[in-house]
Amino acid sequence: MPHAATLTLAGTHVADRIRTALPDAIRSASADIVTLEPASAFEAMRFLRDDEELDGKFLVQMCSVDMITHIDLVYHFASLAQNHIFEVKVPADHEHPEVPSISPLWSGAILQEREIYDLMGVKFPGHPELTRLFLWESFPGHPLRKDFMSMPGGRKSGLSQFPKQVAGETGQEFRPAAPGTGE
Amino acid sequence: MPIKSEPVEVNIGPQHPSTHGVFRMVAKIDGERIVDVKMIVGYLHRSMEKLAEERTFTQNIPFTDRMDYLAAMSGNLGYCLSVEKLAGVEVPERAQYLRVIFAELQRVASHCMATGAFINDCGAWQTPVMYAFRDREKVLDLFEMTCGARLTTNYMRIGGVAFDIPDEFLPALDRLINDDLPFRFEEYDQLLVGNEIIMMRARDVGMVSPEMAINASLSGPLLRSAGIAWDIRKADPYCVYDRMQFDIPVGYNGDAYDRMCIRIEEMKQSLRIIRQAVHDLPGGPHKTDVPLAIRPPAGEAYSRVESPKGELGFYVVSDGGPAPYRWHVRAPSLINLSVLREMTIGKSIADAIVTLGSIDINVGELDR
Amino acid sequence: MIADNGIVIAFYVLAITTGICALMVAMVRELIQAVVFLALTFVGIAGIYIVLSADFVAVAQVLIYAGAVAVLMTFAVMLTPAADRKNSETAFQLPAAILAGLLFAVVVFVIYDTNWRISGREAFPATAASLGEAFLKPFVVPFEIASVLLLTAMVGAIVLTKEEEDEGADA
Amino acid sequence: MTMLLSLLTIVTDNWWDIRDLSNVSGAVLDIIDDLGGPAWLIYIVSALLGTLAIISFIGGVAIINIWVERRVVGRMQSRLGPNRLGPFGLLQPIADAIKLMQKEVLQPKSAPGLIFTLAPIMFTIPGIAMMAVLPWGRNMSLANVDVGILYILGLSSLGALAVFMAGYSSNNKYALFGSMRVIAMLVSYEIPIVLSLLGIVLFTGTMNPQGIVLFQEHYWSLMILLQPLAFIIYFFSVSAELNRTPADIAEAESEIVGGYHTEYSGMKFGLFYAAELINAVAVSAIISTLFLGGWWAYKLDEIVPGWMIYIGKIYTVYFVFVWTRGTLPRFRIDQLLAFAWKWLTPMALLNIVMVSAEVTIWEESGLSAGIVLPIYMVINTAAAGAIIYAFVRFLAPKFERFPTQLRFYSNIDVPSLPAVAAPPDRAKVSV
Amino acid sequence: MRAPMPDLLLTLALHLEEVLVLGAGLFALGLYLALSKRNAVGVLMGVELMLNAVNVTLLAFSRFVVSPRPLDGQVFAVFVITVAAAEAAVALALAVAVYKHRETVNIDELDMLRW
Repeated sequence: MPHAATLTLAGTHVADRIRTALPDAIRSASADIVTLEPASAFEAMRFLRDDEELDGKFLVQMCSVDMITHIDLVYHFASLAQNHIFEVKVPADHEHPEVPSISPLWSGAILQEREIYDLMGVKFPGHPELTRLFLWESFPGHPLRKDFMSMPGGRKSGLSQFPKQVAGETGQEFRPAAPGTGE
Repeated sequence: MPIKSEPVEVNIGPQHPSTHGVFRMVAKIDGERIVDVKMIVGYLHRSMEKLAEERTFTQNIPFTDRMDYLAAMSGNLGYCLSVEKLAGVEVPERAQYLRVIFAELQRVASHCMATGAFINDCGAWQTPVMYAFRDREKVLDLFEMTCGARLTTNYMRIGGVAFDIPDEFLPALDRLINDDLPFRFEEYDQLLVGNEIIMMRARDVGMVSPEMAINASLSGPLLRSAGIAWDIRKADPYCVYDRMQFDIPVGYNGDAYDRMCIRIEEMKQSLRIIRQAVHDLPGGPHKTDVPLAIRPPAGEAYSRVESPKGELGFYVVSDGGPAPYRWHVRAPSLINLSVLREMTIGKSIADAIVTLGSIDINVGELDR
Repeated sequence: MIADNGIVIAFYVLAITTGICALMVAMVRELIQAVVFLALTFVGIAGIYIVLSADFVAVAQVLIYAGAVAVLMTFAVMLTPAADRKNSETAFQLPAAILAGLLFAVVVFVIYDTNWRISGREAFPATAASLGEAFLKPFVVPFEIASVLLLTAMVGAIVLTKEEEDEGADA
Repeated sequence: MTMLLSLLTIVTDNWWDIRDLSNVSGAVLDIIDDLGGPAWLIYIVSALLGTLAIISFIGGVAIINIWVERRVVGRMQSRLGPNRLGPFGLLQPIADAIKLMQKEVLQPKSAPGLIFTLAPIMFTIPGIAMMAVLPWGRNMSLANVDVGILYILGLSSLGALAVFMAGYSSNNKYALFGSMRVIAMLVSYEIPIVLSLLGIVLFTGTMNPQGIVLFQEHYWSLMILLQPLAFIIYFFSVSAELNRTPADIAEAESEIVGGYHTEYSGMKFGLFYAAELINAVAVSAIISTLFLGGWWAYKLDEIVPGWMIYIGKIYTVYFVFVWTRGTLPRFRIDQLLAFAWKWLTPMALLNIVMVSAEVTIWEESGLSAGIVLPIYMVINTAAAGAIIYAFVRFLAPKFERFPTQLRFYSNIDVPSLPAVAAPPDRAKVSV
Repeated sequence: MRAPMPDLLLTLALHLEEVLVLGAGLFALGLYLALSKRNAVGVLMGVELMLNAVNVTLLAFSRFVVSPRPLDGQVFAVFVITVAAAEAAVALALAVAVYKHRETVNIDELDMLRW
């Protein structure tokens, strides 16, 4: 019987439940937040999706937060059948953020991971087509990072120099690169 | 041995009569059949999530109008709820009822638009859109009466609503929900739900199975059409929805036709909610006094509302300052599109257009 | 001999247009354009039929050739997408041109050399009814055979293009 | 000078004689004859007069119908329609035409210019030429062609070729899609059109439109009453061939932008736009001639001029076209083709069998028309109803999962789904 | 009072020979197309043009030449049209069928039957 109103599962409860199957998957757990080890995050997510008690079949949302020292990926999972929701975080390195893609588990994550890749620059190994979602391929930098302003081509104070051409891997063009569309 | 043919790539959008904004679908077509669909979004990207980090919590409310400009009230409401949750603001009763009234009116307006545009995508020559606009205009008149704006309302505030309703509002609302709209919705029932051509066009088109729907994080009418009775207003009641009596219409087949019926039915349920809310509308203040530059304590909050498009969620992280440290929008328009490819491959172009229309995306919200 | 000025002028206009269109069929570089010009040629020939006071045949010509055969040909071109769509010639172009020119010369010579038995007949009155009589009385056997032929052709065309596995050909 | 004077006299003497406009033109020809004009001059003048009349009517119709269509559809869509320019917005189409003429005519660089230019012209001609064989009054027909119906059929198939030319030469994918759809439609819908008209030819024994009107006058019975099934089939097929909703797949705006005329602009587009209206009027005229009695309307044509009755009928039919356009959504192409092959063609064949049996019975029994025709009317109407009911009953699409009504839940209810619901592998999604 | 109007135009006449020359020209052109075109559809176009030329000739004879049953030429023309339509359908079906196996309809590449 589902709860009358959505129950927010305590982080410790979720962590304990995950530990029963994957003892090493939890990095830390508090009342609100469960932080997973990035290395075993994929397995842990698979577990919390298929587990009967956690039942996180519904990926409510995923997003990323730039915490300066690292980048947090925030996942909210819900069980529609039991009507509860819980939150899981996966930290990633700030310089070269890489988190295993969960799109093999939830197809709803495909677009959201592309968005995060686009705006935050987190790479998702295992994603079927990891391309930028909103911005064009040669857009310099990732806008949602706190240090976007100091990124190559990032906007400094003053508007005059925004479309500044930058050399290097970001490319020279500011034209939207349309993948796969003819001329 | 089938005739060998070479697939053709066709750009549906961004300038196309039926893409509901600057949305682009690159369809690879073999004859009339779609082999592959690639969607390209971002033409309306305004980087709101970044911009919000430089503005105070209150200054961010107008952004939520400009996201889903067809359902500005729902956006306002969802955002204010998240900040209130973060800051622990009490909202007065009257404001809660007013929020419910306006959110439901907004649902009517948005669903009118969605239904009209959907039938237009089915090929009816502008007539349904005009009919739907006619009804939507009446709702927008009420918005204008209350907050001066029709589309980008900017009505909700952290801790309540911006203005109390004017004196002439309630009689006008009463006329609308008791005289005008019920008659109109009956008309929709007769003209659309029983229409054989619409059945032929929309039945078994854009199918979603319940498993697929949950796996792809669908929400709103798309999820309900797959046979899952899930509505945030019931599951996680916000404002005073837990005091309202209403039903969740749920389809069987998960096709475009079910979604259209669900939208029409939801409009009727919205009227039901509005009637109850008007009946119970208490007096009192319409707003809690909250400092304009509110500084919620450091922390994070995720709150969600049932917008006409689906589950509209706001994830706010505060570092104790006057501006959000991070502001993320769970945009139903974007996430509902995850299944577009599965829904359209193997169907014809006409089906793809109908499918896209039945998902009811809003590019402002999709691209943010 | 037709001594009606209007009809003579009509004949020459039509003949020249038809001839130009027919030449264009041979000259244009795209196969589809050739089909379009062929359709125009058919329409022009229908006009010549009218000049020859064969109104039923003319209308049937427009209906069948311009309407059906030309459309069939566009279909054939469209159904063979990977094939070459150029209206190009084989190595036989020169011999074919010479042969056709010789044939034309011979036939023209024969035409002007023969002593035709010209009747001074007036233009036929409406021909549809008398054609119907002719089909169902003296020519009834060929007529029936023609209908069987059409049926056979239809069945044959379907069989030839039928796909082995019935996958529901899309139109 | 004398010629002009007597021409004036004739016209002024006969100004009241609007019942049959051919009297006026006949008078003009008489003058030429009196003045000793040669036969070819009379021939040319009479042809010119008739052509001028038809073309000016068509031109006027194209102008007026833009206004009619927009106003009527506007009324159906609960808005006003054009109402700014002139009284009731009557000058709007003229303003539109001026705007279109001023526009730059764009042409795709790689388009074969001749075909691209020829297509709108070729699209316009059949509609105008069709009007030539239709009778406007007892003596008013430009060309009393004996094979009129075949002529109409032949011309109507030319329009599709023009559409194909436009679509192919535009060098645009949408345009090509539109024209391919047109060809598929043409091949399918030509058959029910021909077969439904065949029933009329069988019954009246003539292919002359004037003859068919005279048949209806002689036997005092409208063809729509005698052959309702043929009328229904013809109406559906022809609205499909006209590219009007519910069958406007060739220019399906919401799917393939503009279809075959996506790349056209300026007056070339204007020609397409006008030709669509002209074709609609031409088809309305054919329907009113063949099924609704043309210029004849029981006793009414003795009081009102026949051509006025005729125009009234044309616009009645045209209104129905506009009505369907303002009301119905569009079919999908496979549904339309299936409709032609599975519904209309068998129905038309049944109709022919029925009609030929009736003709034979009528001829063999030697009964008078006064007895036979009313019986046929009743029988045919009943048979049409029965056949359509049977088709709907047995051929209407059935959906695999039937429940159409929604369920209502007052609480959330989520079925417990299988634990492993992996998303479909995107690489493996096959057609 | 009839004053005869002077005839301004020359009196033209159309003879059988001119129509026959047109027919011959179309036939020759059709022959050229049928022999020289590379695409099977082009060849078919030539054949259709030849059949049309024959029809022109038939109708010309029917119109001009002395005959007890002058309408027979038109009857023949109708039969020719019928047969041509059937032939076009079958030939195009053949082209499509060949295309399905060989992915070409160029006749100089279709040399399965070569000796």
